[in-house]
Amino acid sequence: ACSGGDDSSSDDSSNDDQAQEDNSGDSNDNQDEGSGEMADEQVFTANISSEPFSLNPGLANDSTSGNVLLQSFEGLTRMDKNGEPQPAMASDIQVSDDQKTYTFTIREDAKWSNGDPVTAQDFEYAWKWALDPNNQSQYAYQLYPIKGAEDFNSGNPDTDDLDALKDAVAITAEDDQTLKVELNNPTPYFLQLTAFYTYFPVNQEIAEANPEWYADAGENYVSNGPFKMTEWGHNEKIVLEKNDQYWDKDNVNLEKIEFAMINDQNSSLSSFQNGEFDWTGSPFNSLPPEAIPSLKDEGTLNIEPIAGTYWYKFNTEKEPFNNVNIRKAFAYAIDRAGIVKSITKGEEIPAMAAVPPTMFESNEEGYFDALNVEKAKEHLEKGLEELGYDSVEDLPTIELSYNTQETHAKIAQAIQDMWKKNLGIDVTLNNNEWAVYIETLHQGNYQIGRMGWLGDFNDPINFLELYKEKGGNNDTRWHSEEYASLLEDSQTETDSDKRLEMLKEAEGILMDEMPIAPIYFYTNKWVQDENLKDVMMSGLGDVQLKWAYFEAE
Amino acid sequence: MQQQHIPKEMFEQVGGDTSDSEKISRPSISFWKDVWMRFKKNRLALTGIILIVILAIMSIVGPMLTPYDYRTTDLINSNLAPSANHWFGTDDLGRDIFTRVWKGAQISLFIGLAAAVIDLFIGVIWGGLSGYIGGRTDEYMMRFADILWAVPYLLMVILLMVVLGQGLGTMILAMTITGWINMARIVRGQVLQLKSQEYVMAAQTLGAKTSRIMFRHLIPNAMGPILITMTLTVPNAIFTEAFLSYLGLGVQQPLASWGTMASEGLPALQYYPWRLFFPALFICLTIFAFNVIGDGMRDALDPRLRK
Amino acid sequence: MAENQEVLVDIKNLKQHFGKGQNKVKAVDGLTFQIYRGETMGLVGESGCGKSTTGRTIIRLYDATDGQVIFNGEDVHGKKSKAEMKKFNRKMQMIFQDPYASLNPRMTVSDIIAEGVDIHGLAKTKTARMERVYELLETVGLNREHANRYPHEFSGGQRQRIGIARALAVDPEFIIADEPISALDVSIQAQVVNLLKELQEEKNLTYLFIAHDLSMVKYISDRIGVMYFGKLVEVADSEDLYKNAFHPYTKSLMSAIPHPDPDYERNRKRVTYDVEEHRREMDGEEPEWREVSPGHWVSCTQKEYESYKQQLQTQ
Amino acid sequence: MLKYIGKRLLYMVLTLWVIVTVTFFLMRAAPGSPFTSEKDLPDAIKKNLEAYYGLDKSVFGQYLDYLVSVINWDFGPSFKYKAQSVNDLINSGFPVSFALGMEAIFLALGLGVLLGAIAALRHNKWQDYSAMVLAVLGISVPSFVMASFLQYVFAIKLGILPVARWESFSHTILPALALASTPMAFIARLTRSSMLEVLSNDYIKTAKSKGLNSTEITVRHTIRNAMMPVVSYMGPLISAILTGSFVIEKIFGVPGLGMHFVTSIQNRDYSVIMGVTVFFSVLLLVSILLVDIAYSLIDPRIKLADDKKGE
Amino acid sequence: MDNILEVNDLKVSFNTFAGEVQAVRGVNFHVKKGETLAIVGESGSGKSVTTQAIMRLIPMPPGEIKGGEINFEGTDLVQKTDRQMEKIRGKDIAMIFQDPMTSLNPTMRIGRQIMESMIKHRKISKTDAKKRAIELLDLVGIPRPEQRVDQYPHEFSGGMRQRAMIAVALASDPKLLIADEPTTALDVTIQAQILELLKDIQKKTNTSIIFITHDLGVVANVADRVSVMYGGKIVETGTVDEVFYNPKHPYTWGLLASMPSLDAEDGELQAIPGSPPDLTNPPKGDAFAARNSYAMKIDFEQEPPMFKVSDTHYAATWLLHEDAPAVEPPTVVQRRIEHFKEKAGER
Ligand SMILES: Nc1ncnc2c1ncn2[C@@H]1O[C@H](COP(=O)(O)OP(=O)(O)OP(=O)(O)O)[C@@H](O)[C@H]1O
Ligand SMILES: Nc1ncnc2c1ncn2[C@@H]1O[C@H](COP(=O)(O)OP(=O)(O)OP(=O)(O)O)[C@@H](O)[C@H]1O
Ligand SMILES: [Mg+2]
Ligand SMILES: [Mg+2]
Repeated sequence: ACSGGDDSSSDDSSNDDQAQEDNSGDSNDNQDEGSGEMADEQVFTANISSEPFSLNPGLANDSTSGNVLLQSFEGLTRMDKNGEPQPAMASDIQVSDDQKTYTFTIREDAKWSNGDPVTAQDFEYAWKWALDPNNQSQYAYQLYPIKGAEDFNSGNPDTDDLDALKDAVAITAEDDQTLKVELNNPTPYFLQLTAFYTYFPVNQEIAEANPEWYADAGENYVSNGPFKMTEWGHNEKIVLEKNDQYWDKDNVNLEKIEFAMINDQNSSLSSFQNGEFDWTGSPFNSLPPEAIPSLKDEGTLNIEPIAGTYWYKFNTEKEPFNNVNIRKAFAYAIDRAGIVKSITKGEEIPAMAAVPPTMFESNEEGYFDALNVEKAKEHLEKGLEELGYDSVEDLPTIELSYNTQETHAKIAQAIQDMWKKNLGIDVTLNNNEWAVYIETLHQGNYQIGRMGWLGDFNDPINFLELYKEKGGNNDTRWHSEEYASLLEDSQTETDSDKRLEMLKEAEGILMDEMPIAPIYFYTNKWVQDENLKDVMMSGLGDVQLKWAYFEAE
Repeated sequence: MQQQHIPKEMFEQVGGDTSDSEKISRPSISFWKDVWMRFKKNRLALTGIILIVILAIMSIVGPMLTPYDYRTTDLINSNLAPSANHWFGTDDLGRDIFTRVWKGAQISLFIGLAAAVIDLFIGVIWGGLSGYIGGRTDEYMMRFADILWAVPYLLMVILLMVVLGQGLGTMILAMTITGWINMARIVRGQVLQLKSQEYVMAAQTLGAKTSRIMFRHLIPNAMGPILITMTLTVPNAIFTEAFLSYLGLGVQQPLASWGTMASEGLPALQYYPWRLFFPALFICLTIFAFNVIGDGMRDALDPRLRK
Repeated sequence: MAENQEVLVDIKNLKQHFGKGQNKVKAVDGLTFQIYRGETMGLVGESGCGKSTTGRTIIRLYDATDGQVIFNGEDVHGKKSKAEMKKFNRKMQMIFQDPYASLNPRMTVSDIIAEGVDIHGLAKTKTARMERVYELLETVGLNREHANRYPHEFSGGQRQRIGIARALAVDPEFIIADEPISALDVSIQAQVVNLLKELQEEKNLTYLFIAHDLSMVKYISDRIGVMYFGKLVEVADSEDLYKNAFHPYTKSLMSAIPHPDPDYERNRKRVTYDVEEHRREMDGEEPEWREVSPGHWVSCTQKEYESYKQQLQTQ
Repeated sequence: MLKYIGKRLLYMVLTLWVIVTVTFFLMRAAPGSPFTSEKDLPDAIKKNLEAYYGLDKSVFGQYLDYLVSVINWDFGPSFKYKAQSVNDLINSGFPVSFALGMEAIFLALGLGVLLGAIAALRHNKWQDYSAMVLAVLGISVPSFVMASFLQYVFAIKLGILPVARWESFSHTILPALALASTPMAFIARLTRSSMLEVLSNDYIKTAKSKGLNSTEITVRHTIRNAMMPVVSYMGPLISAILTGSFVIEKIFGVPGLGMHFVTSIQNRDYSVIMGVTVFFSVLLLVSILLVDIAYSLIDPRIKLADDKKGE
Repeated sequence: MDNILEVNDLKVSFNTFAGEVQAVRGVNFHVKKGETLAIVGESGSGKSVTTQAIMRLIPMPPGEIKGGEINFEGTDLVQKTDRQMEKIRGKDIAMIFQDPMTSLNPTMRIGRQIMESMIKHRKISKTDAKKRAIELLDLVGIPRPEQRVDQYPHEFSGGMRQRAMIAVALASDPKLLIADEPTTALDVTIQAQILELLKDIQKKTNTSIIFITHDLGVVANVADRVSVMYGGKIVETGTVDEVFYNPKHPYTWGLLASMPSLDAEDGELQAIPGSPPDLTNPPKGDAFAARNSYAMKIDFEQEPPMFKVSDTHYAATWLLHEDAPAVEPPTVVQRRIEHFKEKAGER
C-alpha cells in the first residue's frame, strides 16, 4: 500500500499541475492552461439520468447510486488517478505476510456529517448489515473475499443460526479506531475493494435508531465523504453540499453538486450546450452516439479508456458453435476497426483479448488479428469439415441475438453484413427486450449473443473468473479444466507477478478456445465545462469530485 | 305581355296528358355508386388516392432503382448527406436511405392498411354492437375493452413475443390487441346518440335485424368520426410497429420500416437530419393522403353536403 | 257493426309513462279499445294527449309501462323470438308523424322504400325490387326520378309520402298511420286517402289513423276515438260521432274544425273546453266508460250519461 | 342516475379485479425477474431476496397478497427503488404528471376544438386546408418526435425556453405542447367532422333564422352536439395524459408517474407494475364513467343504462 | 298601405347530380303591412324554398338564388351580406319552420331556444327572457309551461314541438312572420287557438304574416290574400274571397275539388290526376298542362302570363286569354261554391 493521502491539491499553487495531469487523457489536450484562479461560484451540475436505486451503500447495486455515493461517502481507501488505492478513512493499513489479514487504523479526524466520529464499529456494522441475508443487499457478494462472509450471506434466516454465522464473519472492530479483517485468500485487489461503495461505512447509531435513514435527505442521512446530501427530489434531482465535517475538507473546493435526472441523452447534451450542465456523458450518463463525431470535431469531447469489454458469446453447446473452428471463423471475420471507427466512434480499442488493456497492457495487441478473412475462411473450411457439412449452405440457420439498443443493433447489423461478405454466411438477427434477453441467454436459448462486462475492480480475475464455471455469468456453457485450475491456483498465489502470469496463461486458453469473440474495449466519453478542473476518473470509469473546482475565466 | 299574337288554333282544347310521367328514368344508382360519384369530384381526395398508389408502386419499384441493397453496409460512407449517388443520403451504417425508405414502405404501408382494416372490423362492430344493444351487453363489452386498455400493453406484448415468437402474425396480433379500442369507444358514443333517431325506430318497425340497423343506419351516419379515427390509427400503427420492433416483434433488422427509421433517425436530428426527414416525410405524406381520402369519403358519404 | 267482427288488435289498459317522480308524464294512461279487422279506426285528440305514444307502444317501439296489446291473438309485448318479431313486423307497420326525422339522411329514397322489401325478401331480383319502388313512388304521387334522391332534397309533403311508401312496401295487415297526411296538400291528401281506401278494400287492411284534420278523419274512418290527456273520452262510429258528440271535449273539437269558406270562418263561433270546469261539474265523481248508444262509448259520470241519453231521445 | 352510478361502481370493482388478476399473472409469466441483471447474482442472495419479497411463496399465495395490498391501497416497497414505497412513488409522481397533463389537456381541447370549428365553418376554404395540414402534422408526428423537434427549435435554436428539467412554468411549456400535439390534432379533426355533420341539420337553420351570428351558432348550437366523439376520445385520453407519458418525461426530465409504467416493466419491479396499473385503472374507469355521464348531459336523448333490446 | 315585402321574379335552383332542380322559377308577390298572405299549393311546389330564400336560408351550395329581388322595407335582401342578414333575421323577419322535430335543437332546452332571439335582439335579461318564454309557451297552449320550458324537444309531442317552434318565432316580435305550415301537427282546437293568437298579435303589432298551409279551411280563416303555387310558380293570386268564390286557375279548382266535406257524402275524393312536374326538367309551356283536363295546345307550347281578373286577382292560365273557349269550373267546385254561398245566406 502507498503512503498517506495525496495532498497535492491542498493549496492553490499546486493546482495547475494536478489539473493538467488529471485531465490529459492520451487523446485529449483540450485542457489549456487556465488561470489557476478559483472561480467565485463552485457549483457543479451534472445529469445522472435516473433515480438511483438506493443511496444506502449496502443496498446500492447500480452505477447511478455508485456515482452519488462516491461523492458523499468514503471508504477505507480511495482510488487515485492511476487506479491505485490510497488510504482514506484509514490512516494506516497493515497487511499480514500471508496477505490474508488486514488491519486498518481509522483516522482520528474522521467524522460523520453530523459530527459523530467515524469508528471501526461503523465499518463492521455496515459490512455485516450488507451481508445479513435479511437485508436484501444485492451486492453483498462484493464482500465475499472476507472470511465467513459468504456463509453468513447465504444463510437461511429460517433454518440457520444467523447470529453464529454473523459472529463468524472475520470483521472485527478491535477498538474505535482499529478494524481487523481476515480474508479467505490473499486478495491483491482487496484495497481496491475497500474503495468500492459496498465497503463504505454506515453510522451505526443513526441506522439502528432509524432503519429508513437512507430514504431521504435530511438529518438522518449522514455520510462521511467530502459532500453531504441536502436534497433529494425523487426522480428529479439530488443536491450535495460540501461536508464541513470531512477530515480533508480543505481539499474540497466545490460548494455544491447538483445531479439532475434526465433520462434522454440528447436532452442532456442540449442542456449542457445551453450551459445548464457542467458535464454530460460518462460515467453519469452517456452521450448520444450521433453527437460524437461533431463533438470530436469541435474538440470538446473527452475520451478515456476504461476496464470493460464488449464481446459476443457463442453458445458452445449449439451447432455449429460447438466447433471451435467455426467459432474462430466467426470471430476472425469481424472488422473490429471498422466498428470502432464508424459505429461506436469513441476511440474504443478493438478487442482481440478478454481482459482490457487497463489491466493487461499487452492486450492492446491481443491474441489474433483485428480482421483476418483468410484465416477466418480457413477455420470455416476446417470447421465445416469437422462437423460434416459440405458447404456453408448446409449450416443450420444461425441467429445473432442482442438486446434492443441502438448501438447493439448497429453493431449486430454491421457484423451480420461482415459475416455475409467475409464468410458467405447469412445470419438472422434477433433482438429482445433486456430482461427477456438476459433470460434467454441464461437459459442457453441462443447461438450468438452480445454482452459486455465492466470491471468491478481493477484486476484481470474479475474478467476471467466469469468463464470458470458453467452457469452463472458463463452463458457460453464452455468449460476447461485447465483454465479453471489455473484460476484456482492464482487465488492462493501471493507473488503478484506470478499470479498475473497464471492469469495471462488462462486468458490464452480462453482466446484459443474462443467461447467468446471480443469486439472492443470500452471508453468513457464525455464533455465538460472548460473551467472544470481536477475531476478524478479511475480506470474503472468512475468519477470523484472531491478535488474538483472551477477555474476563473 | 299579350302583345304577341297567338294563333287561334292554339286554344283548341286537348286535355291533360299524364302519360309522360312514365318516361324512362335513369337507372338507379346504389348509395355506394353515388358516394363514388361524389368522391370522384373531390380533387383533393383523388390526389390522396393517387399518392397512396404512387407510394405503393414505389415500395415495389423503388428499391430496384438504385444499385444498392437495403442491407449492405458501407461503414466508410456512413451518414452521407443526400447527393447524386445517394438521393436520400445514407444512414450510420452507410446504407442507402432511398432504398431503405422504399423497402420500409412495404412494411409501413401494409401495417397502416392492416391496422385501418382491423380497426374498422373489430372496433366499429364492437363499439356499434355495444352501443346499440346497450344495457348489460354494453357494460360487458366496454369493460372488456377497459381491461385490455388497462393491463400494461408492454407486458402483453412481451408475453406474446415469448409465447408466439417473432413474426408477421404476432406483430399484427400485438397491434390488434388494443388498436381497435379507441375506435370502439368513439363508435359506441356515436351509436348511443344515433340509436334514438326516428329512422332507426322506423327500421325496427320494419323488422330490421341488428346487423342491418348497424350497417345501413348507424354506421353510415357515424362515418365521419370513424374515418377520422381511422386516419389516426394509421400513424399510430406505424409507430407502434417501431415500438414493437424494440421488443423484437416488429420488422427484423436489417429490414427497416418508416417507423423504425424515424425512431432511429430522431437522435440524429441535429446532425444528420435527412435520416429523420425522409421517413418522416413519407409518413406524413401517407397520413396526409389518408386524411384527404377520409375527408373526401366523409363529404361523399354525406349527401347533404354537396359541392 | 262491431260485435260480429273479428278483433284484430285488442288494447287492454295500456299505459305508457315517461320519466320519474316530479317529471313523470303519463303519456298514455289506461287505454282500452279494440280495432276490428278491415276497419279504419281514427284517433283524434289534443296535441300532446298521447296519440303518437299510443301508436308507438302498440308497435312496441316503447315497452309498455302496463297493459297489453293483443294482435291477432298474440301479445305484442310478450317474449318473442327474432323470427316471430320479424313476422309480426311485416304484418304491422307504422307511418311516422315526423317525416324527415324518420328518414335516414344517408339513404336514397329507393333504399328507404325498399328496406322492408329487402328485409323480408319480397323481391327476387334487382329489377323486381326497383319496379316495386317505382310502383310505390307513383302510388304516393312521386315520380321515378325521385328514387335516387336523398330525403333532404324533398319538400315536407314529399318526405311524408316517402314514409307512406315505406310502410306500404311490405304489404302489412295493419298500419298505424300517425298523421300521415297533414303535411300534404289537399290534392295529394285526396290521392293518398283514396289509395289507402283502395288498398283497404283490396287487401282488407286495417288502419289506426291518427290525425287532426277531422274532415279527413271522418271521411276515412269507420270509427273514431277521441283522446284527451292520455285517456279515451269518446268512441263512436264516425257518422255517429259527428252527429252526436257527447263529451264536451269532442264538442269543442267539432266546433273548431275550419271550413274552406272565408265568410264562414270570419263568423265562426268556437266552443272551448275547460277541464277544470268540467271536473267541477262532475262533483268529484270519477267518470266511467259508458255505452250511450250501441257502439258509442263515452267517458262520463252517471248524471252526464243520463243527460246524453236524453239528448239522443229528443233528437 | 345514482342507481346507475352505483351499478357502474360495482362493475368497476369487478373490472379492477380482472385487471389485477390478468396483470399479475402476465407479469409473473413474463421472463426475467426483478433481480435479473447483467451480473448474475449468486443463488443464495437471490433466494434470500425472493424470500424477503415473498416471491418464494406459491404464485397463488402471492396473488392473494397482491389482492390484499390492492384493497388496502398499500402496494408495498418497490423492488428497485429501495428508498421509496410504491405509494410514495405514486404520490410524488402523480401531482407532477397531473399538472402537466392538465396543461396538455387544456391545450389539446382548447386549440383542438377551436381549430376544428374554424375548419368546419370554412369548409373547403383555405382555413380548412391549413387546419388540415396542421392536423396531419400533429397526427403523423408522434409525441416523441414532436418533443425533440420542439426542443430543437425553442430551446436549442431560439433559446427561449429551457431544454429540460422540471422547475418553473416555462419548463412545462414544451412538454405540454408535445404531449398535446397529437390529441389536439385528433380533436381538431373530430370536431371538424362532427361539426360539419351538425351544421347540415335543420336546427342550424332555425338558429340562423333567429339572427344568431356564426360564432353564436357555433358556441350554442354546434359545439355541444359535435362534442360526442371528442368526449368518447377524452375518456381514455384523460387517464393516459394525467398519468404521464414515458417518452415526454424521458425527454424533458419530468419527474412524473409515466416513466414508472415502462421502467417498472423493464425492471420487472412487480410491486410498482401492480401499483401503477391499479392506479391507472382506477383513473381510467372513473374517467370512462364520467364520459358516459357526460354523454347524457350532452345529449338528453341518451339514456344511461338503456337496454334497447332488453336481451 | 305600403308593401313590407316585394318579391320580384325570384328564381332558386339546387345543383344535384341529377341536374339542376329549379325549385322556384320566377315568383312574384308582395305582402302589405299588417296583412296575412296565405300561400297554398302543391306539395313540392316551392313554397318553403321561396320563404327560406326570403330569409336567405337556402343552403348554398347546393342551392342558389338564380335571380330576382326580395325587397324588404325597400332594400333588396338578395344583395345583403350574411352579416347584414343576421341583423334582420329574428328581429324583423322570423320564421316558423315546417318540420318541428328537426328544426329544434335536440340538446337545448326548449326555454333557451325561445329565449335566444329575445336576448339577442331585445337585450333583455335572462330572467325576464325566461319569464317571457313561459308566457309564450302558455300562449301557444302548452300546459304547465313552467315545467315544459326546461324540457328537451324529444320530450314534446309533435304538436307541442310545433307550438314551441311558434313560440320561438314569436319571441322577437318580428315585423314579418313567415309561418311554414305552422299548424299541421295540431289538433283543431289548438289550431284555432293558435290562429286566434296570430291574429291577435297581428292586430296589436301590425305584423305581416306569410302563412303557408294546405288546409284551405285555415286559409279561409286567417288570410287576407291567397297565392296559389304550382311547379315553382305562383299560378293564381287574389283576396280570399276572390280565390275561394271565384277561382280562375284549373289547379285551384283541383284543390278545392279534392277537399272532403264534412257535410258531403262518402265517395272517392277528387284528386288531381297525374304527378307533379319534374323540376329538373320543367316542361315547356304551362307546368300544369299535363294534368289539366282543360288544357289547350298552347298550354304545351308557351307559358301563360298572369292574366288580370281584377285589381287584386290574377291567374296564370291561358283559359283567361280572350281567344280561349269559355270554360266553367268543374261541377264539384261549382257546387261547393254554391254551398258556401247558401250558407253565407243563412247567416
Ligand atoms: N336541397 C335540395 N336539393 C334538391 N332539391 C331540393 C332541395 N330542397 C328542396 N328541393 C326541391 O325543391 C322543390 C320545392 O321544395 P319546397 O320545400 O319548397 O316545397 P313545398 O312547396 O314547401 O312543399 P311542401 O308543402 O311539401 O312542404 C321540391 O321539388 C324539392 O324536391
Ligand atoms: N320520450 C319522451 N320522454 C318524455 N315525455 C314524452 C316522450 N315522448 C312523449 N312524451 C310526452 O308524452 C305526451 C304525449 O306525447 P305524444 O307524442 O304521444 O302526443 P301526441 O298525441 O302524438 O301529440 P301530437 O298530436 O302533438 O303529436 C306529451 O306530453 C309528451 O310531452
Ligand atoms: Mg304525435
Ligand atoms: Mg314545405
